Amino acid sequence: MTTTGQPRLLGTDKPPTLVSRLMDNRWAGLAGLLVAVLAPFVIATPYALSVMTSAAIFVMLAAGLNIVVGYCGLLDLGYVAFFAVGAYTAGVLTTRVGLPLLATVPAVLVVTVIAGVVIGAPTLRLRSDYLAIVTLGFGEIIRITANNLDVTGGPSGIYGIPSLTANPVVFYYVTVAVVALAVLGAARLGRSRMGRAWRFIREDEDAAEAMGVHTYKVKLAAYIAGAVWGGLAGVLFAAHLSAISPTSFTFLQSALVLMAVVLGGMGSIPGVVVGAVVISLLPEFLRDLADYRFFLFGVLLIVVMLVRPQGLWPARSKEALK
Amino acid sequence: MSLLEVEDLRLRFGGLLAIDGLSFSVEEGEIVSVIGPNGAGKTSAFNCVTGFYRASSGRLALRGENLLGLRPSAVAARGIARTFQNLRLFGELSVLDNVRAGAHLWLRQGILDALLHTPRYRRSERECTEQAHHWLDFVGLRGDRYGAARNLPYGEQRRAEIARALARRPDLLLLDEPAAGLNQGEKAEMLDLIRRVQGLGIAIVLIEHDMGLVMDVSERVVVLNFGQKIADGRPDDVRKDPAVIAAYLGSEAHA
Amino acid sequence: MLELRDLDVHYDGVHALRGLSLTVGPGEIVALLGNNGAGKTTTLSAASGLVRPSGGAVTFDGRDITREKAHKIAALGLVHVPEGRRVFSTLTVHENLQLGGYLVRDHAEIRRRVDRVYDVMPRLAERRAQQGGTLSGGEQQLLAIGRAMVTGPRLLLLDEPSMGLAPLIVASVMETIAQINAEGTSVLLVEQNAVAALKIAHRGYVMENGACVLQGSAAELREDTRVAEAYLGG
Amino acid sequence: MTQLVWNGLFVGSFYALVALGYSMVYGIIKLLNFAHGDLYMLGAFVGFAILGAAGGVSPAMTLPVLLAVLVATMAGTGLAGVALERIAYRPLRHAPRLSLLITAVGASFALEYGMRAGAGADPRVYPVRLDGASFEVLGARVTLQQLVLIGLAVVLMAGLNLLVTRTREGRAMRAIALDPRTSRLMGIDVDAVISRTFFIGSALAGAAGVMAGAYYGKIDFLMGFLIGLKAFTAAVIGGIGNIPGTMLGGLLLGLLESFGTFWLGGEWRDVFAFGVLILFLTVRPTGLLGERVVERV
Amino acid sequence: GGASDSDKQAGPIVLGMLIPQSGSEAAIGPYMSNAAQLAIDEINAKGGVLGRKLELKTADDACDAQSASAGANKLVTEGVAVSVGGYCSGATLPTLPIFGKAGIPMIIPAANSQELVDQKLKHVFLINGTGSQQAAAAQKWIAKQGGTRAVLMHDNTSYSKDIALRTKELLGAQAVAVEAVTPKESDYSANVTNVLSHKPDFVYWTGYFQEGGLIIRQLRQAGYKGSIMVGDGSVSPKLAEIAGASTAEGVYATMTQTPDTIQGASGWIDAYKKKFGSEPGPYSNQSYDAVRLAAEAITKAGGTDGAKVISALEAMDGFQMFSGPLKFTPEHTLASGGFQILVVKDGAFALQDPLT
Ligand SMILES: Nc1ncnc2c1ncn2[C@@H]1O[C@H](COP(=O)(O)OP(=O)(O)OP(=O)(O)O)[C@@H](O)[C@H]1O
Ligand SMILES: Nc1ncnc2c1ncn2[C@@H]1O[C@H](COP(=O)(O)OP(=O)(O)OP(=O)(O)O)[C@@H](O)[C@H]1O
Ligand SMILES: [Mg+2]
Ligand SMILES: [Mg+2]
Repeated sequence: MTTTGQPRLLGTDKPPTLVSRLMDNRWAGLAGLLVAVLAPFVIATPYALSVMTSAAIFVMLAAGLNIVVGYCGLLDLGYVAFFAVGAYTAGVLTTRVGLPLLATVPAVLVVTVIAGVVIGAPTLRLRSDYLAIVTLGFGEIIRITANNLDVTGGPSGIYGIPSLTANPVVFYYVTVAVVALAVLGAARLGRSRMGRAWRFIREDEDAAEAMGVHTYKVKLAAYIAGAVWGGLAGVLFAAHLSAISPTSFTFLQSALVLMAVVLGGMGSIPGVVVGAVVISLLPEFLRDLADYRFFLFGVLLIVVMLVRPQGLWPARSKEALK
Repeated sequence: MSLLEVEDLRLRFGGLLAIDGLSFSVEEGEIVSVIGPNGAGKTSAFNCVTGFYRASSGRLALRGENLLGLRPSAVAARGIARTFQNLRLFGELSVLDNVRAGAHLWLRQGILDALLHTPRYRRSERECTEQAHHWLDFVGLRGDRYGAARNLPYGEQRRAEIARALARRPDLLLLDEPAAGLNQGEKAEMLDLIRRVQGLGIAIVLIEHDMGLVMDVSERVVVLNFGQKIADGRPDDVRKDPAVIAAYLGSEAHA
Repeated sequence: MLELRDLDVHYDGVHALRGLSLTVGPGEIVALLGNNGAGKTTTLSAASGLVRPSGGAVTFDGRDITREKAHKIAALGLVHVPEGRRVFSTLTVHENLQLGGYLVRDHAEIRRRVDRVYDVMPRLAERRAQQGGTLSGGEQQLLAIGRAMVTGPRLLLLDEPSMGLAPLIVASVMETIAQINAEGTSVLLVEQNAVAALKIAHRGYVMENGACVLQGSAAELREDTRVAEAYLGG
Repeated sequence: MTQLVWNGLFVGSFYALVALGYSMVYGIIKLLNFAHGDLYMLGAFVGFAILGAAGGVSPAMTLPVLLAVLVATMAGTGLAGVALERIAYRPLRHAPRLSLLITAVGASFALEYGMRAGAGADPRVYPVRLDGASFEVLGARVTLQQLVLIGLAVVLMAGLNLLVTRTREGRAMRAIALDPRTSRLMGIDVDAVISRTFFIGSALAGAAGVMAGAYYGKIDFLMGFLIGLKAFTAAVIGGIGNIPGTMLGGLLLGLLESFGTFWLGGEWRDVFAFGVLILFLTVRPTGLLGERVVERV
Repeated sequence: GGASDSDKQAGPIVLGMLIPQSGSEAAIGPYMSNAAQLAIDEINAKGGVLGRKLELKTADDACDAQSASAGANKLVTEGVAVSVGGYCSGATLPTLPIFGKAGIPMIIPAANSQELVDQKLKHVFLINGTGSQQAAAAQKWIAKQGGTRAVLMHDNTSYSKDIALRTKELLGAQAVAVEAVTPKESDYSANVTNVLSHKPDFVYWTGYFQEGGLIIRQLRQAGYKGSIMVGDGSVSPKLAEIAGASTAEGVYATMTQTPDTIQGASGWIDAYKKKFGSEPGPYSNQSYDAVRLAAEAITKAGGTDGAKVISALEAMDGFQMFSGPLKFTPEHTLASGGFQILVVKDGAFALQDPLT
């Protein structure tokens, strides 16, 4: 939609408040990390650890998709494809070839970059709506292929993937460390020359071209970055669950990651982290409601969005805080 | 060798020949105005030069180097910057970020620099911001440069767009109706701004309907009508050209 | 006919109108002058319901329309031609014009008005099947004005109608505005081309910082030295 | 061969019917209405409830009764769509457009699992069946019911096409899609037009739901999910917001699935269908009949 | 689990059950949990196990690895003594190490893919017939019926695909095609056309009744006159309802013994209906048996210690279940699948041939 008469939250010239300063500099990140690090001291049941590890992985996914959707404005409805490619590459190489998990990382990087190029190159010229359907299609193609092939274990998937460590607490901390680095990396990319170019493209491709931004290459870069983040998250996922199957990589998963990004606040790193945590933990908190779980989840999503239309923690331009 | 050479350019939209054998050239540091009735093909000519439209035939060269068939970003990389007739700022981004876009081509900073926050990254970011402020000062932007660009009043958005183009540090600047929506006082400022840009050694091609400004500032005026050049010369000569008066100025408009 | 009283408009953090008052009488052309950012566009938007004033009142024909919705206001005959043309980009010229007649139920009447626009603006007639978005800047401006003419307004708010028009066309558009006015439509005209505007206007206001600082008849304003300096080019 | 074509066309006409509503809604407010497929599901259940309440239906009366149920259901889902827009979408008119995506997914969850809580997870079986003898046309096996359903779908679609291309209402819809703010200045009641669009789109989905229920016989609370995705696909392929394009998109998807199954087998069907669609879009990036949007700079 | 026995000694013994309650397989969950609850209520009415009451805790696995893993961890945290759930193989696989690490025995009522036992985990027991057992039964019956051109249809999930492919292997040349369908759709005419193009005389559907009903109906509408058989996932009264009673008439099924076919078990169905207001469905009887088996093993072990319960399960011989007297193979699968052939008669499944 085009602009409207309603004033928006973005880019105000209000003087920075203490809160906004606390919210948007590195303190927010450190505080978040601290919460993640201390959480196991408060509650360390296997269940809590498992859920928190999954949430952390989900944060990484959301941070990756945020590069594509939040920064660059490319609607990707099949992001889970990269997640699947990462998880399956790690899974196949560990169980079929016998590589240790860490040794699969370089391979995963290569494969996800290739996947990013293969999916992105022919399609990034498309307008956003068409891009959405094409990414959705690729997501489905990857999942169905995994479901049909033998190396990927068919419908029941791959099991017995070795974890990095037998101790779930240690694995949790490893995950948190990796995810923290990934989030920091995404944030830093967002504040760089490349990150600005992404945003220029999101706002106006023609104007960006006129300023010398090779929109096609820069979009592809966003796509590849997103793919790498997704792929690495896939490795963590495979290690965490020890078994992966096509049902983990459905369209619904893509939609959930996208929701995390939007719910938190597109383009805003703290927002995306919060969004991902909410989306992954909310269903767990609602678990005891059994039949009403997803009904309530749906209603809550609507309510949250109505209350905070720009997302829980919307992006503000860096300048707005000066 | 001229800075910009346009030779026998043709552009067709279906049955409409929007540009019909247009030729003109721009010398280093020169200010050339392109005028003509609405729909004469002025903006289309800009779009051809900057790669947004692909001319059906003709020759386009910057310092002898071919521009035809390049994508807009490649043209920009050769040293041409432009503004748009229907403003094309990055609306949700801050004014400052908009001007930073101009720095995209000369900012030396790799992905690794950004990930590791190397000194090079810090230096280039600082320079980028300083430059952005510099150009905003240069164009005399009055509005809030930290707020979203789309909240600026129209006239200020024009200025911000020029600042963005200047931050590109071009050799040739194409301005599409920079004075539209400005009142007399502001037009005087615009005139001054254009002169100062020229003072930096940047050549300018200007599309403008305000004859006062055109006559004051240009060294040469090119007149288009129905996609064809009907006059090319010094402002005073063009102003008296009967063909130009009939097609464009009207008998009383140059008052 | 239109009265704005003590209008205040706030955008998030910006106080754009500060107690602005002005009136437009029946049959009048009123010019509204002012620097960039003075609040001219905001004034028109407040009158046409595109922005909600935070204080003050807007009355049209004695009726309070301060909180009325934009489309209702348009239905009352108060029609706003917005800044920046805003033609419907993928609709053809003809469809754009027909949309102007959205509120007119009588097909024959719409056709009559559209034809009238084609008469006054032959360029649009040539381009009737072209998509609005591909017109040149000036052509789009004509289309925006023509579209407003089809609505059959009783009061027309024009935001910089001469922007991007060639000198010859400016003259003819101003004539058209005077003509529409002569046929009974009041006009509130925001113009940077003060010379042209004051030529056809009956009265005028000068805005600064969200409020009117000067008002008078067109002739008075033309004589005023401050106006002459800032808006008429000395 | 003709059988494959016929299969594809028949399924495709369902896709098209659902896709039309999707396309209209997407066309006007650029919303990926994830809940659209669930309105199809809702339609199937509303029809089921009405039929159940009406008691037994004599076989001779099946078609007229179904038609009446169809109309009632369309009204019901239409209103549900309007309510959905009012509650979950309208307040976000000025938010970034992806924000709507969240409420749409939320609404989808709420509808699906609300229905599950209300009607149970078990599939339900429609009390009437459009059973009938089949006959051969050019080597394809065709039933009268199929013809009636396709006929109904075509009528609904043609009416809609007339509405959008020929009437002021349709012009208003297209104008709102391009620029809601300026549309208001033209006197268009943007909210009302959007509401009506939702009504029509949702009613069509509801109609498809009843038709599917009566034809296939089985309904369940998740039945809208897959078809929602397919409708979205069809809408995009056809050229978003373009009614004939959307119809063609639906039919094309149906045909691709039919032939994909035949050539590569069921497990590779969607890979084939999506693969062809992706290839197609890279060659023709505006869909089948999508307007070539010439962006001027 | 084994660890927390001492402090839980007095409270109820908790059995955990992972089932799909949301997502595409959500319809199955209640069939399983209801039946398990029925068994628990019956046992509690008789005084419970070792003087303690049984309690059921369910968790949603959404048929998805991540939900399943979270759910399993939740059950572990809640101190379940035995896991009696597991439906989707893909979602059950990641839960094996979770329960394993906590020393909790798993009696898996539904999921039955070979991968579950491939790892030779001591704590994993399958009480559903395996794919190869069912495939063997299917092959036997097809041969007995004189089928020479069989087409196998599956829904591309591991369970169904496994049975179809094993049957194909056993049939050899008599299997002319395998057709995969996409579950959760309504229109299978493209698949049906495919199937018919092979001119089959026997069609075997190994997926669930939702699609099964539609497929039977669409096969018949397309003029198919040959035999149709379905796998155990399709054995539900809903199958005939969806297909249309007359259409489903004469459809065979491979199935372990069901309440309908076991002497004197009709009371069980009535009890189920009375309690839950609906018919039992797929895996209801296995779930019921899983709970009873768990109770028996705990009784035999004299407590909830995981290792002892596992030994008790391994030693189990002749415990009466729906599928017949129980004995585990060294692989921890049923020694005899006990598959029989049912047939739809007057809209309900009846025993056709015990295949003994
Ligand atoms: N993409 C297009 N498709 C069809 N016609 C086009 C397209 N772009 C431009 N035109 C037509 O080409 C002609 C030249 O347009 P152009 O924008 O170059 O005019 P201009 O000289 O800049 O006029 P103005 O002073 O009004 O801005 C116009 O008549 C316009 O309608
Ligand atoms: N959407 C908005 N959000 C925030 N501030 C705004 C917004 N729109 C306008 N403003 C501010 O309100 C003030 C008045 O703007 P307005 O557009 O009314 O000026 P104007 O007189 O029409 O200027 P111009 O001649 O440039 O068109 C300006 O300071 C502008 O920055
Ligand atoms: Mg132009
Ligand atoms: Mg203005």
